[in-house]
Amino acid sequence: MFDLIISKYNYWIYIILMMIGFYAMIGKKNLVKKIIGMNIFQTAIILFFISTASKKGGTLPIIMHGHGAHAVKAASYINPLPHVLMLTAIVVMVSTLGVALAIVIQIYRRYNTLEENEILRLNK
Amino acid sequence: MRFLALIAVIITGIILIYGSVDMPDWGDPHSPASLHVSPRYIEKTMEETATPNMVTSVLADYRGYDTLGETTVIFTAGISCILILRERKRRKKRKINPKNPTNHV
Amino acid sequence: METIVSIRPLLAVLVTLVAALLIIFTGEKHRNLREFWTILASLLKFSIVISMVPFVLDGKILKYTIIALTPGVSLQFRVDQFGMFFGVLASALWILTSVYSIGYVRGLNEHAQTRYFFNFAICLSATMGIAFAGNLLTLFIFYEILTVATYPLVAHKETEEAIIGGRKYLVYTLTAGIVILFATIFIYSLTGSLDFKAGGFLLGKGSSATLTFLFVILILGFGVKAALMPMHEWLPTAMVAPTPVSALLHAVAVVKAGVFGCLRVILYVFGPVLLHKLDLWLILAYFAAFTVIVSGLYALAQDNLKRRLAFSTINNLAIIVMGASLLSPNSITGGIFHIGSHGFMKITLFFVAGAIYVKTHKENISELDGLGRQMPLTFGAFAIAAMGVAGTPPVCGFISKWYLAIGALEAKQVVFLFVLLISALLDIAYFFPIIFNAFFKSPKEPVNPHFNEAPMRMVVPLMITAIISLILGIFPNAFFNFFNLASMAAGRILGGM
Amino acid sequence: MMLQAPVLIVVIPLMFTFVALIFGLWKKGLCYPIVLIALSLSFLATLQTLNIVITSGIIHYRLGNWNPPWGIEYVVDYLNAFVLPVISFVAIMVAIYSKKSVEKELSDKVVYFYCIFLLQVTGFLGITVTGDMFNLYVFLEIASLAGYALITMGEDGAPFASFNYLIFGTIGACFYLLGVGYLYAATGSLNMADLARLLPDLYGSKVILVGFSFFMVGLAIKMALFPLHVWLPDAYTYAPSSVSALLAPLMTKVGAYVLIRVIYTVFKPYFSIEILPAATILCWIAAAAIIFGAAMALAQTDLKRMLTYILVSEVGYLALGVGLGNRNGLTGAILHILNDAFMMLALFMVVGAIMYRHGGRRISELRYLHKKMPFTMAVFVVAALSVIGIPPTCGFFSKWYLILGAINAHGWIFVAVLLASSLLNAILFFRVIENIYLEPHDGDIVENHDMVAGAEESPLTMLVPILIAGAGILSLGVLSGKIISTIIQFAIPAGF
Repeated sequence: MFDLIISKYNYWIYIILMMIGFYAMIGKKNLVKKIIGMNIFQTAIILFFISTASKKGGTLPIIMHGHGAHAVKAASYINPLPHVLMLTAIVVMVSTLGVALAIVIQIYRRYNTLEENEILRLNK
Repeated sequence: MRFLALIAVIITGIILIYGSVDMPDWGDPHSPASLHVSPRYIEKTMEETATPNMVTSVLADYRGYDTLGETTVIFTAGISCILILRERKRRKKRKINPKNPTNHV
Repeated sequence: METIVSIRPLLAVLVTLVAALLIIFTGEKHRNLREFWTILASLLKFSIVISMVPFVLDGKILKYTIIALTPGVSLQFRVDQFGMFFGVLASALWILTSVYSIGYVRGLNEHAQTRYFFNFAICLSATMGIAFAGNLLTLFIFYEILTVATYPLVAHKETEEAIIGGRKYLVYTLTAGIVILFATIFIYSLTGSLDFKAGGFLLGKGSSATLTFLFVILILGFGVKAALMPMHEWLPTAMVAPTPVSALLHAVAVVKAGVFGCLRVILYVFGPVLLHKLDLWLILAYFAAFTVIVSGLYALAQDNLKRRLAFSTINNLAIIVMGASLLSPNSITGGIFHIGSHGFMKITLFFVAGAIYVKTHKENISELDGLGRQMPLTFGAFAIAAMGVAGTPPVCGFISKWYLAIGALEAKQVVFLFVLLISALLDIAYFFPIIFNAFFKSPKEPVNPHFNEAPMRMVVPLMITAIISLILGIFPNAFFNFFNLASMAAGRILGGM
Repeated sequence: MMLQAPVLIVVIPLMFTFVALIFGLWKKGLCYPIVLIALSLSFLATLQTLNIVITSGIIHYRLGNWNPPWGIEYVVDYLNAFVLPVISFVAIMVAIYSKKSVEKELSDKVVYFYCIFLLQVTGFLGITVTGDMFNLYVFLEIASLAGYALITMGEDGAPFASFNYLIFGTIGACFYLLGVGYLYAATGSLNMADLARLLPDLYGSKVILVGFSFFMVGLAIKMALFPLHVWLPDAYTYAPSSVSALLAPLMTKVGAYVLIRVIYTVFKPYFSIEILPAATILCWIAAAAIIFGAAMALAQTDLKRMLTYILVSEVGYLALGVGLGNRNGLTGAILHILNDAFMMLALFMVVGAIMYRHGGRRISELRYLHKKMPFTMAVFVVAALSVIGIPPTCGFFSKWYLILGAINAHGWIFVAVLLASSLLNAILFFRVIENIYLEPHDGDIVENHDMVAGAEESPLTMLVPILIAGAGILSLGVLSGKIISTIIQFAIPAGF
């Protein structure tokens, strides 16, 4: 059991982060807090992906000794694919953040508030 | 509402923890992700793409199409922000709350 | 059984559809042109239908497959004797109704006439589709089109009452449609086919509990439009529709489509053998007999002429179903023939009701005293048709009832002989006072004692239908071997036994 | 050129976005024709793709010429070859339709609107055509971002509705991404075909179970499956008319497509039917969605909002067909993707046209519209009959297969739900039709009737697509047998 907790600690961290973010997204009433929650959520996912890339004994996925010196072994470099995916995902997340903030600005222009309850009240 | 949110979050968390039990250990060099697909990127990157940085070679070559998508996402976001934020010059601002006509952002 | 591929049934359906489009694009501005399309389409349709009669009398079946709808089931027309019988009836009566309708709507200066004629044409298309449908799915498709196309006609007056009548009509018929749909899909999932076959195709295709269940829901489904009690409630309410609508749709197209569907189910889907095996035929016959008696009693209590006719319709439809469910050769013949004979007689009665309404704006039976002297032709026709409905020779109602009675004896079910007798007595009880009072009772308020008929466009059709009723009573085969079609259909069904 | 058809489907609208932007900034009026050209070309490409699939089987298009598990590939089989033309055709119709309403509702933002419009369509097409799980996520986000932006442009409540949609949509997308991550951690692959090959050995693994459930929840949010539909009614009600006409037919259908793809192609059918009770759960949720959607629609006085709830109910049909897990159910679901796209297209375009001419859209305010806009209203009636499921409209045939599938699966409750929903829809729509066509009058109001018929018919650019959609609803019904025998029966995933 203890082994389980230690050997997979990366997952526990990401799960806790994700829960925090997820709660903020659906539980908080302030729109900006929701957005912050969204970012935490997405960061958690990035963490998860990146952690699947790691290999004990692996180094950064950049070939250091130039080419042709010796055959490159897969085990000596960490997995580059999740990094690539997360580069894309980060961009997606930034874009989502941008659009979200733009919408929030628009909401603020109309309602002069960012509290969900008040907006719902004004919307009636 | 907050209570419901909390329950939803806890359920999600429990499911995730349940799933993580079968996950490969952290840094396990024999995890499926390290053995399938990715070795080629590492071992063949010089041969096939002549790029020592594997992240670059995957990003720009093996999965270059994703990167096109990625830039499109940014482009979409950019245009979206323009679309959303551009104010009509002569439009009357519709204020829901006329008592508090503070200047807007 | 020889089959011929022929596009004629499709044409018979399409001609009215095309007419409907022409009508709506001609619109209110060119009334005469619009009415011309109606008349032209009705004549064309009739001649197309008639052109198929010789083949059918030869014992051939005309088939036309349009497109496969689902594996094993196509949108398919298949003209057999039974379908032909219904087709001839509906297309023949449409011509007369068209003429009459034009007189009626112009006489009353109705609103939304284009919509009226448009929906009328769609209804006729659908009816023809029902008559010639080759399988249960095709039948259902046209059945639902008929349902929807009739709705604007029922609610045509757009009064509160008409809208409620329309709603009620929709609720009943759409629910029924859903029930039929379920049964159809169920049968399809059992057999992979839905093609009608004289004598039924379901024998041995499922457990008897399943088949019984299917039969019950199918009869309940089609029974709604056939106004079997207790699903009849919509019909009297729908009498708020303009009279030609009541005439054609509630004497011929809609309710007869329901009965036609019932008979298709009884005779072409389940078939006599299976129904004997499941012991369902007698139950259905009793069910129908119950409707026959009760609706007769109801009719007695009505003062509104059209409502009384509506209950009389319910009564006669149940007689048809009863005849078919007795499953003997003569009862089936009688039942099928009664679809036709009742059609001619009942449309006469509705035409009369409409003519009276257009001329005098009277709808209630108590107001009709003495009107016979003013409108002798109209009431003469009414008398003929009413006598026919009661089963008096020499009107055609007698023929069908005669065969029904013989059929009841053949099936060794004397009870139904008495049911027929009681119903005939009830018919007399609710029709005779009308005729008597119209001719012989002095009116409460003075009416014009001189000859003062409704417009000729209305009187001529009702005279014609009355005369046809008479002729068919004396020479049942006078038109296109009308009677032979019915008896051949019965023979074909029981031949499969 | 023709061999490149699969990628052209996506790349054409994408590249034309830049063209539209540049030329649009120069001359505003050029945007509209450019969009039309782009979508027409893309539509031709989808047709060509469908043609290739029918004549020579599944297309594997390797982007950058890298072999599948390493590079990204487009895989076009019968299923997405069938969905692609639907998407681009609907997009063309909405593009034609949008001219007047965009000029009216978003007069100074036409250029940006059309750019986002094209990107939105690009997103949908990209989701549908790809054979790579992560690539699907990227295009899903393109579509979602464009959707958020488009919805924000609507009426007063739109920004807030759009924000809610953004939060929900992001949760959905993140869950999907988590699902991808779990599958990746367990298998090391992102390619659908590769995953389908690797996964069966791992079906016992908890990672796979969790990954699968995250896919399901994420997609349920994206396709607005009850009870995760909460974002939909507000968002689609307040959105500009041409936006709801684009999103309502497509977003949910694309979601349904991905659902079928994930649970029956990436995972083998027996995984969600036998190993997990996922299909059964989906059925029950779908049944609840059908009833709930229709019931909520009954409570609405606003026509557009009523339609959004009907959309929720239609999503239930799609999910039910998927969940039934037999050939007939899936046939129904796949056919319904096409049929419902047309029905929703017609209905939302009609509502948009009503708003364009009439201003309001409360059901009680629609009297005499059949005089003013006879053709638009005729199409409305046709679409309504189709939603109810009256033959020979196309809605009847999807219902036919769904009921058949439910009978095959002995799901009598689902049969009852499907039948009952027909009745509920009938009540819903005939209430509206009654309001439009039938006015209780006692003679004195008759004078109103002499208003010139068709005087306020929708403008031609709106009317043509509306009429095409209406004609489509009628003809697709009759042609459904043909469509099934040539395409859909091959589109059903292997294993049924």
